Amino acid sequence: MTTVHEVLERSGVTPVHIAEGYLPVTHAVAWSAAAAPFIVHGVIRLNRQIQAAPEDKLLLGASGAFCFVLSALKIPSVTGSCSHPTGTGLGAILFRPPIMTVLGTITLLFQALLLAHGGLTTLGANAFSMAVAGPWAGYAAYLLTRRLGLLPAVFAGAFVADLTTYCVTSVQLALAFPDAESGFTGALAKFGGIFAVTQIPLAVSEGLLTVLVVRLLRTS
Amino acid sequence: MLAIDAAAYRSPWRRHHPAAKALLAGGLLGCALVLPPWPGAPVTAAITLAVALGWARVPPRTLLRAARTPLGFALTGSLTFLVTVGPDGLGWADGGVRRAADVVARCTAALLCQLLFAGTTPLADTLPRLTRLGLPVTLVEVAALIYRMLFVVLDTTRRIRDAQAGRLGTRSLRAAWRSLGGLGSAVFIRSFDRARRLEAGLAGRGYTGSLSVAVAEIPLKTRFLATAPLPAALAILTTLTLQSLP
Amino acid sequence: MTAVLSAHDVAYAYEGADPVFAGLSLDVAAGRSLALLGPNGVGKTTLLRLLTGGLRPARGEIRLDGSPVSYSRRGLTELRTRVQLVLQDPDDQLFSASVTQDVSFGPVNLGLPADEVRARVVEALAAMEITELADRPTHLLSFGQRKRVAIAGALALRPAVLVLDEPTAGLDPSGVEALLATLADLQAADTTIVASTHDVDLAHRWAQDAAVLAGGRLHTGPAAGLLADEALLHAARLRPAWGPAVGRLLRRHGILPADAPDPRTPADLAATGD
Amino acid sequence: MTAVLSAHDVAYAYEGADPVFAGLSLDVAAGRSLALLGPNGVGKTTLLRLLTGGLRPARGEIRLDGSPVSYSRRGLTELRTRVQLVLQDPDDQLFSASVTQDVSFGPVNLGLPADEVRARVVEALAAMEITELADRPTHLLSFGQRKRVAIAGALALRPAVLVLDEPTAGLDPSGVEALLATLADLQAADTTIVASTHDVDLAHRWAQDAAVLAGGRLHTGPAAGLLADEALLHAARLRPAWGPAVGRLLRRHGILPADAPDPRTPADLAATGD
Repeated sequence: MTTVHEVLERSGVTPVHIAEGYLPVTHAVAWSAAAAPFIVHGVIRLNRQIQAAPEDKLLLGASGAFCFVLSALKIPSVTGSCSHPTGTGLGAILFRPPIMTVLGTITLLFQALLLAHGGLTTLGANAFSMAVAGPWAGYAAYLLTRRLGLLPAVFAGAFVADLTTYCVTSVQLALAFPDAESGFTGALAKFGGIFAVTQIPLAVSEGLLTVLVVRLLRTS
Repeated sequence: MLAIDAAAYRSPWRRHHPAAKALLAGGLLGCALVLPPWPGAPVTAAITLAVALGWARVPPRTLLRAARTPLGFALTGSLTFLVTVGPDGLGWADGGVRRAADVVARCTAALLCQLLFAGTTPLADTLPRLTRLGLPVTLVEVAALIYRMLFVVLDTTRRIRDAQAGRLGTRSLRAAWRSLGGLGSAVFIRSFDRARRLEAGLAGRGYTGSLSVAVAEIPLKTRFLATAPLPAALAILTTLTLQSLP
Repeated sequence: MTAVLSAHDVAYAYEGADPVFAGLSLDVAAGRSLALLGPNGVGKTTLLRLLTGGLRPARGEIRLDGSPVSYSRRGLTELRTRVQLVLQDPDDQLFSASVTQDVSFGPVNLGLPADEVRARVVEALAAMEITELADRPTHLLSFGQRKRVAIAGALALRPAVLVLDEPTAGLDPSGVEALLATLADLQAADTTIVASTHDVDLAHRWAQDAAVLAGGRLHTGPAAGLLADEALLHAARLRPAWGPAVGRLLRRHGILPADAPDPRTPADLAATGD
Repeated sequence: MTAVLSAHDVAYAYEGADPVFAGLSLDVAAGRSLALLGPNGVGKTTLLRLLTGGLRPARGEIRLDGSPVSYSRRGLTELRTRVQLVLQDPDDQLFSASVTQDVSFGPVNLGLPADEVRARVVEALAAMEITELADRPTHLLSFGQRKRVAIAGALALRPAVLVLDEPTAGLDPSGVEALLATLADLQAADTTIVASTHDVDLAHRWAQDAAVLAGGRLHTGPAAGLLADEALLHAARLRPAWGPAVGRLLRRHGILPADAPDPRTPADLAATGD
């Protein structure tokens, strides 16, 4: 018997998803509403792709499983701490953002139910940062830098996707918990300090890892 | 194997309909989110914990281990409430402790409700029923495939990582990076190979595009369904009573 | 002898590769057990996939009850309800996290009514003696259990011919014993069984008929005779079985009567010659 | 007898599960070949992972050359340069695009200079007799070839002890013969070899020492004696081997002299008793 605990659930990893119950109800609802159109769009695209090629259903299943496992890996950061990659940049480059939105949302649902990483009422908020904003921003960065060569563009895509995800998370938290004195801006500075700034080395790490993976995939 | 997942299949509540369990846990989750955090959150948390450990027999160790990461998030995130950013820089926030305590309490209660549902309701029972909520069939089928395949892929990942460690792949930071890149690409290739092989395997079983299966009926037991809203009602009543005390 | 399934002068080549074989013929006799032997890479799996409609021959034809198989959707459905293939790795065939749901896939896909589907699932799980696994998740089963679920998924279509690719690979001795007993029960209930293997001992012990794939040609015959032919086995890069070698030695020394069958397992020797 | 590697009263339990075993001891004698036998699920792989530092025992200790293994980075490096594990599925061990790159993984991680790394790769490929595969991409190799590359990857660290989990699984008879010949060569060059299997015939034929895992306990001894103990094999849910059964029968009938060893393969019988 093997246990997946050996891969997952090591303590000492920066918590990443907004936990169940952390956001006020109104915010949870609002972010779900914000993520919904993107998810619906993704599902329509998914449906169309599977109708055209039924065998893609199995490929998408494998892709989703890969995304889940990727986000469970631990990457060492330059600062010595550890984090999970978001995997959204690589996913967006490989499968395009709308499909990645769907796979990312399913991954988040499974993380909530199988690992208690992230919640059900906060699924919308987490999906918006990790399955919508991250993939689209990363994909845009990838397209903009594509003429610099594949690997630099892959780095840019993964770096921007990772960083965007955490910046959006900071915005979500700052909107929910404005600073007593300086309101949203002050709160953003605080959450940004905790999540986004420590995240820059980790975003670099994710960018580097993604480049390594893509380079190996190209040669094999 | 994932601890919460494994616990859900062994749960004494396995025979109850997922919808009834969703009603029970969802009611409590509503209490955790909507009731005033003091005393609402501790009351909801206590009742949920009692239901989870006493009635649904969720293993305490599994519950505790699973709660660690999200609680870590809640605690670090709430540290920011203790300080305030004003015109003259950082300062201690008035009522910051209270605000942080509110959020951590609400979060803890909500987390327990989530774990109560997850620890008693296997995804294999839930996923195929999601189409009845109006979710598209393809989406549900893809989700079910991901659920099946992620265990296969996780197992592969574990074995590749072991093999890398055995050949000194974690000896230095350089080696760790080399290993991680190899792991990512190997797992990617293996996942897609899995998909291709499963496609061939299913073709032999007559797959032409639909993955329809027969979902075993789980009867909605009236007694359990009737008791399902009670914990939430108890949470509301207790909270209101405690609040009305002078 | 009635051939329920046969390959007639079949050739196949994978895209961009040399032909796996250029013209093979094989008759699978109804109600019997057939072992397909050969070393790795010789095309055993390819032949099984041709026989079960997973691949389409480049030349020649596959015949079901004497009629050529049509590769229309309808023809393939007909073939697959009569002939089912079980792959070596159960994870290549199990797509659902629930055992019951997975086994129900074939019957549901066939459009059977719900209660018939339920009955088929119950029957298939019972035949594989895994009724107690019905509610267990696939990912918490052992390899041997997953193998049984994969076979149950094939049996739920009530095939006339069950084709198994290396069915004992990865099973331990008690798993092999249990599987052989189950296959014997299925055969007693009129299912024809075809299994590939490179274990001559196993084939000698289990099969009534044998087919040895060597040098692009297929040698067929009753297992007892064919598998005692050491020259053929040598040509096929297979290791001779103990049973025939021991039987020959014992007969030469008069310990076994001249017309006695070869021993099939070491346990058969305990009572020998007393 | 010097134990190069040993487990002393070792216990292990996976997260959230019952203990796999509660206190096992095993000595691996330097320069010898040891077969670890037991049915599936009994903990053979777990024991091998404990012996090679992949898992850390919950109780008891693993000793290398008589000293307890330290689980510091340094201690693990020492263990892993002396003891290497080869997994059952080579695909779990091949994660680079080309054979050379893959085999160099260990030496590169050890921080060896480039020409030393090259020399190690050449040596390991030669030992596995796959020098001609050096520049081939791993995914175009056959299963047997991938298995050899995986073993070469372990040999490139020049281990004193080579531990193989089910090394013959998936290999056909000629693949098994070739692997056994290679293992014999390695042993002749002073490598200690440990292999797990559930094939008693194979263990009887190949190993000098045996360890049978049954009911959470380990029974150890010279292979010839231990593997003739049918009661033990039965308790371990293993199938008795042909060799000892045939030997016993032939000695009883005076065809083999009383002190002759049991036959190891059916080919051994051809010359017997003439």
